[in-house]
Amino acid sequence: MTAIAAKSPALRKPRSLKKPGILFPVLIVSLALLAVWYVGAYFLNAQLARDQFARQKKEPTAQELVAATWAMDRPLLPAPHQVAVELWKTTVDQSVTSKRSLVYHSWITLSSTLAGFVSGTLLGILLAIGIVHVSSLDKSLMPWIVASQTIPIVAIAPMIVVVGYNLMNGQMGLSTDLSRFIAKAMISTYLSFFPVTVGLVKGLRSPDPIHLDLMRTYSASRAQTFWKLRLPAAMPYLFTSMQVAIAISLVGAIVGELPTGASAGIGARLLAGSYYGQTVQIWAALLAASILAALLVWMVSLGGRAVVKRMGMAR
Amino acid sequence: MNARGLLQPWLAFIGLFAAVSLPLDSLDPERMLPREGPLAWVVIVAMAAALVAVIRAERSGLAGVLLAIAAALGGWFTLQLLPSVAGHAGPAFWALFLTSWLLAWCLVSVLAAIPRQTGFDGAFLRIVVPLIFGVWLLIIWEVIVLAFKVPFVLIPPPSAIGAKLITSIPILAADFRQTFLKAVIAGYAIGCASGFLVAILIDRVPFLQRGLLPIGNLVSALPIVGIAPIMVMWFGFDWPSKAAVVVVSTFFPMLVNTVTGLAASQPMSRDLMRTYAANYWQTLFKLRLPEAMPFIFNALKINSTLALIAAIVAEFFGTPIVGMGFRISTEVGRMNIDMVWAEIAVAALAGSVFYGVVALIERAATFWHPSFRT
Amino acid sequence: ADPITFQLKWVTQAQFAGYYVAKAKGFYDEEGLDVTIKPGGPDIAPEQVIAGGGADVITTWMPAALASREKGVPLVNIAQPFKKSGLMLTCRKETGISSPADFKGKTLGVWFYGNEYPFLAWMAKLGLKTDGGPDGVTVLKQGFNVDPLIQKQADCISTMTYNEFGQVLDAGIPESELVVFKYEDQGVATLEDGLYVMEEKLKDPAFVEKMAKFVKASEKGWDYARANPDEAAKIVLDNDETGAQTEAHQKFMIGEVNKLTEGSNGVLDEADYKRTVTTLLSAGGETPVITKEPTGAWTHAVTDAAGLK
Amino acid sequence: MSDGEAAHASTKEGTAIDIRGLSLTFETNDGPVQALSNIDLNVQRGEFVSFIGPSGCGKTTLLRVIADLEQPTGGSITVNGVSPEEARLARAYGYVFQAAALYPWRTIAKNVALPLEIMGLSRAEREKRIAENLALVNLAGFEQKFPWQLSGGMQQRASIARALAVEPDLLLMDEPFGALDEIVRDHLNEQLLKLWAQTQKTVVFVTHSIPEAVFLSTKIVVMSPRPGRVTDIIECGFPRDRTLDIRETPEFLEIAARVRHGLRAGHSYED
Amino acid sequence: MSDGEAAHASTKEGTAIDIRGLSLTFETNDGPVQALSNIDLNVQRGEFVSFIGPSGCGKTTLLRVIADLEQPTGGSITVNGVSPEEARLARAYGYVFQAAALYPWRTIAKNVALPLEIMGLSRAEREKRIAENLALVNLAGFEQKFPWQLSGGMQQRASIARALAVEPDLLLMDEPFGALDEIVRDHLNEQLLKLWAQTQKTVVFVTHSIPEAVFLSTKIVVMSPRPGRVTDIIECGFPRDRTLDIRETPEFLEIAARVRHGLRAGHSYED
Ligand SMILES: Nc1ncnc2c1ncn2[C@@H]1O[C@H](COP(=O)(O)OP(=O)(O)OP(=O)(O)O)[C@@H](O)[C@H]1O
Ligand SMILES: Nc1ncnc2c1ncn2[C@@H]1O[C@H](COP(=O)(O)OP(=O)(O)OP(=O)(O)O)[C@@H](O)[C@H]1O
Ligand SMILES: Cc1ncc(C[n+]2csc(CCO)c2C)c(N)n1
Ligand SMILES: [Mg+2]
Ligand SMILES: [Mg+2]
Repeated sequence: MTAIAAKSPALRKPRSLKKPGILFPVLIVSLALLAVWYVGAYFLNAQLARDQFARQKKEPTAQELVAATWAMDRPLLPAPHQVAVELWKTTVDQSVTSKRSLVYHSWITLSSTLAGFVSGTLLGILLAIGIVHVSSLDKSLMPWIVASQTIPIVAIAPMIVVVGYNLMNGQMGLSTDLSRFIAKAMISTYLSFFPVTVGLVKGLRSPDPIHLDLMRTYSASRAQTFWKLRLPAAMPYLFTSMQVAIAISLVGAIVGELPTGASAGIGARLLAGSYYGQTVQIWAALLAASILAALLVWMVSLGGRAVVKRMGMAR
Repeated sequence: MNARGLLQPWLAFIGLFAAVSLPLDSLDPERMLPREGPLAWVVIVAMAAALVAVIRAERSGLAGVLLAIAAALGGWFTLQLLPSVAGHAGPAFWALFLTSWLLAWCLVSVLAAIPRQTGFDGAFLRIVVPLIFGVWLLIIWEVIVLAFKVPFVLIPPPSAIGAKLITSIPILAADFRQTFLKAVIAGYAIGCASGFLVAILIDRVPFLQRGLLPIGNLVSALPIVGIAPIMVMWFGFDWPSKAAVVVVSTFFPMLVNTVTGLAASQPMSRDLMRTYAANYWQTLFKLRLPEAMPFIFNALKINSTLALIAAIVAEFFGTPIVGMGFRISTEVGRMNIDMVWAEIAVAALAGSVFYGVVALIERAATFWHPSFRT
Repeated sequence: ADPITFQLKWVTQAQFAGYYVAKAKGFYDEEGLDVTIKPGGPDIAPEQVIAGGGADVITTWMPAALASREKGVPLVNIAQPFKKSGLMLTCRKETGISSPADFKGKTLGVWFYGNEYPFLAWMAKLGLKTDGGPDGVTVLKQGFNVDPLIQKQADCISTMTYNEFGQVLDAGIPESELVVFKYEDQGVATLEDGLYVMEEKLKDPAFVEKMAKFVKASEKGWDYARANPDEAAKIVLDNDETGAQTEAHQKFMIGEVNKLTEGSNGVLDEADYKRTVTTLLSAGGETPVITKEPTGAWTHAVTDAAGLK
Repeated sequence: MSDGEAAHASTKEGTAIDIRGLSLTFETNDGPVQALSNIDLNVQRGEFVSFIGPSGCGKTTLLRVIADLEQPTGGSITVNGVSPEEARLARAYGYVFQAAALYPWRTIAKNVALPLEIMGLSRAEREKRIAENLALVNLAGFEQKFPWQLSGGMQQRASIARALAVEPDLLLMDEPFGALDEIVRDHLNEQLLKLWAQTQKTVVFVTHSIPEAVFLSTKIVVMSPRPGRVTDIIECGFPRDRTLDIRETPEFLEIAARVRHGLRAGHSYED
Repeated sequence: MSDGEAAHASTKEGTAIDIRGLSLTFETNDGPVQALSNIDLNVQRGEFVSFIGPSGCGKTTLLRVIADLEQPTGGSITVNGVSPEEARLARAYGYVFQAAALYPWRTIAKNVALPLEIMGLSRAEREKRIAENLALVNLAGFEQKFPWQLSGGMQQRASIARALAVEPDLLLMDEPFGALDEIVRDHLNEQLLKLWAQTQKTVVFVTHSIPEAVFLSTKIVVMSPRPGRVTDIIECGFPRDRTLDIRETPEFLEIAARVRHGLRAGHSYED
């Protein structure tokens, strides 16, 4: 979708200039962000650092103060290199199966994210199909789907845990890890189906009236109209919604790690980090989550672009 | 109506028969519906009449009215019986319950089949159908919780929640003000606006598009759990830190949708703008933004519920002692689950109204879109 | 082996060392038990878990257990490995607080989620309102950590002797800059970290028998933890699935926890129970923790069967 | 098709379309628009009927009513003896829209295949019909192109091929040749006539070209706007196997003059 | 307008469009399509040039190249003495697309207002031009309707009104009258001629109607497809203030015959 946006009329460039690499801009923007980050770290941490110097009855030079703000144990905002070091320690320095490895925890979260995303997308698609095709569902179900989304998961998560997790783990005899995985995936599903439903309902209703009329003249069945017209026309909506959905799935999986015993996964890392006040560790986990999310979103958008291209609609 | 529409009344007939002929109470085989007094007979007759009417004249107004009466009576009578059979409900009780529900379902199908109308009738229908659905959702909940004696601390029955809701209005109002009116509204506005503006920025400056979009994606899934404590560190305990969490949560859906929406305009429409030598902003405002509106409204709708969730979750991580999230987490710990659900009911109501308002604005702003023309 | 599911109140840490030690050292196995320890977290109410059938036995604080009992979850204390309370309020000296009399108008961080009862009882005893008015104190729902104190967002925060207090010190604030109020010293201590089961189940002698074995093995674990604090910390660390705990902190924690379990062989001291109930009843207010003297909220049947005296 | 055939058989040699006192009013933001008012029309099976009239007089609307794409607000209409809805469900007709209405995500061949897929034809049959009809409209060689890679006229021809591929007994065509040059138009006119003569189709045809209407039709319906109504119905008695030469005959010119007169009457300005 | 005027002044009485050896190849999924091949064409200021040719011969593409909507892959082209891009940025022309391309969220009046808003005209001036041009195309009374509430021909007329409202010196029109009936078409032909004669516009016009081309043009460019090329350029010497009557004159018929001959040559089938 970015490629299309680039062709905005007022700034269409000669062909030769069209495909500069992505690396250079990302690098520049990242450097700019890093600079902002360092400056931010200085200002946010300055007061704490001054307190520390005061405690040691020492008047710091400007240089000492800057150095101190970038090397605090419990900073308000850790400096980028502190986070980088932590990331290095918890990824490269650990075997990937170690409980101290962020890769291990990312994988735990990723697996329930993907499960939740897949089932959430499927559920979202099913609901959207129902809503678009069955008028009684549109009128009666949609308001309640909306209402369901306003129920804070954290509030019902204990129920999911007690009813779902314990049921699976206890009564149904599933293993702890599996039940935990399923409970988290359920929370992911719950959060991620909604964007898909909203987006796809709009998408399925977006074909031109004349294209729908054409189907009517063929007395096409609903299924035929769906497969041959509504779904292709909804593709841009579907993939945009799926980008949102996968991001929300990840949030759901992380949030779901709290009431399921916060034992492993990025969410558990975040929680433990904040519980023990290890700011750097929180930021490392946050960064890991962000990178994971960006990768997932990017993959979905690639998929979307590939589909649009195959449909011959990428001009 | 098709075969499925006809199936329901027949199933209901079987249900009615079962309700009349089987015991109501699994501990007391003598207890039967026909022996429950004249009121029970009124219910039975109303149901039978409605069923006959539906099967004979599927969509007539009379059938609708009879269905409404029978379903209401059946539901009401089920609830009347409930306390006396809690924990040991017999087959006739369940039959009565399911039959009433089937009748209500028939009613919804009949109402939903009425072609879209304008004016008062249309508005009435648009409200009544989800209302029937919702009321039945509550009845089902009440019946299941009470009949199976589900522990109160897991899920309280709606009646208890309603009672709590009414007696706790001042607290609920204060929480609503703190969380919704302050944190959600502010965060939603800032989050949607910044997602939108960054999307425009990315669109305007191709360099940023390649550099900033991948980095913008990094914000896509900043977990609430992670940022909420940090926001409390940065912005304090009160609502601004919650608003900040809402900003982060609503930013990405808006970014992605706006970016896609801006690419959605037809090539010929864009060519038209080129022939006018329209500058970037003119093309943006007169063509690409209108064309992007359906996408932007999708984001606004998704964000309307997301914002509320985010604000409530954020309140789990440090707040003053007011707010919907604070109340929920505290009262769970105190085993006041009815209060928790009262708060959830407020959240659901607020979120639905919020969503509904956005949807209404969408209808007014994108009336031209095919989705509103067919 | 006989399966038992045991729900903790909080995440895996040395606060629960006895149980992890008992499991690791095979004390449960010796009794023929197969114990599954479920870590808790900020979003898990053990009372709710056990009510929903998700656990056979839980560990929680007595105020929360008694409150649940009034709400229709008939929890019964079967053992009390923690003799003393570790809860305290930690304040910065520079705020001018030196005694409870100075609290008026100050901002205090409190843990909620069922952990606020002792605090409410104390404030009631002091006659301070908690609604933020000028005659009372302003209460903040404190998050997971001690940041509010370090960043001066609160004048005092809740800490546990064995955990958060250590973090405050770690953060570079010396004890000399702090004032602490232990609930134990203020006469408002309530019992923490007891073992609770559902009343109904105790009617089954086999269940009592099973719990007796559990309590006995657990006490053995606590004894071992007191004797070998370093090893206990290691065991806890091994059981931490997040991989986020540090050895230093867990060693500090086990040291402090041992001070609290010292003096209990698992048997609930009736006097301690009485004191807890009195404290809670005196709390009063609009939302009292408990409204009447509970009955049947504890039993010695299990500890008796375990042969603990 | 087979359904259409069945519906057909029962009324063979009878009335294809019967319209009585039909009217249709659109509700719009600034008041109602009466698009059709009191239309009476009878089309026999096998006829070739043209609608001609000023822009906006309701030709498209009338065609859409016949196709059950628009609901009349008054009067009655039957198609093949049944309601338009039943006729549509029986796949009794093929429709060529005024705009090409090709699906942008389908190639030209796939666009022509669309109705055939929906009717459940076998792949071999589909391919045969696609090749045949694309050749008929001179689009052989463009099978794999997407619609937006075609010129306007080519798109229109693709949409004609799509409708013809259905091989319906009743063809409803809304200005199918509007974007085509004279030569292609003449060619397609002849092809259409040939098809019509061979297969005994009924054709209802909207056009703006008077010669085209006169050349093709057995009956010309002249319409007039505001409100849309029928002002004249002209029978043309040319033989079924007419050729382009007849356009020079006096009868032809006479009918054309009458149509032109009727058309002019529907316009407000004189020239 | 004012920008256009400036660009104009410098080349007054000179060449409006100069095309030399122009060619354009589209890359498509199944190989390149040569849409234009070695086109040479010179259009003088004040001329009325028609492009005529079989469907798909590249008329639209050529018009789009002139309008800087398509980049040629070979040859050179100037518009008003500058590159097409500069001419476009100077708002030197108005363009009527083959399809109406109205924005569905704008009423008809607002659609016509669109270019005027972009040019920054005052509200009064806008309203004047909207009323004038909608009246010209006989759409007075439809100002408040939305595009989808209009018939095909009405939409096309709205898009003509939109282009005329710009009052450009150079008008590029791609089959503007394709969906209109003979009467409206004759009317608009006359209006267009009047406008052209009065305002000394240069008009480049794509049409499929030979009489229309002959009637309107000072120069007719006959094109042929595969690859798109110019096969004939015919000058017509009718006076600027010609009327519809000239269509009966022998000169007219002669030119028409020549055009038809050229057109036929571009088609593969003989009839
Ligand atoms: N959906 C609609 N809503 C409101 N008015 C409509 C709608 N469709 C058509 N109309 C109006 O109905 C009248 C007839 O339109 P119709 O499309 O039938 O004309 P037509 O004869 O096909 O014209 P043309 O030759 O230009 O295609 C017009 O005045 C038009 O504005
Ligand atoms: N975007 C495109 N991509 C690929 N091929 C194209 C594209 N646009 C046009 N063509 C091809 O270029 C050729 C010329 O098209 P053009 O639209 O110029 O024809 P035209 O003369 O305007 O025809 P018509 O009278 O039917 O409108 C056609 O063969 C067409 O398939
Ligand atoms: C939300 C929240 N609640 C409680 C604690 C503190 N805490 C940790 S362990 C424990 C006792 C449980 O046995 C308590 C009260 C916290 N840090 N965050
Ligand atoms: Mg029409
Ligand atoms: Mg063209």
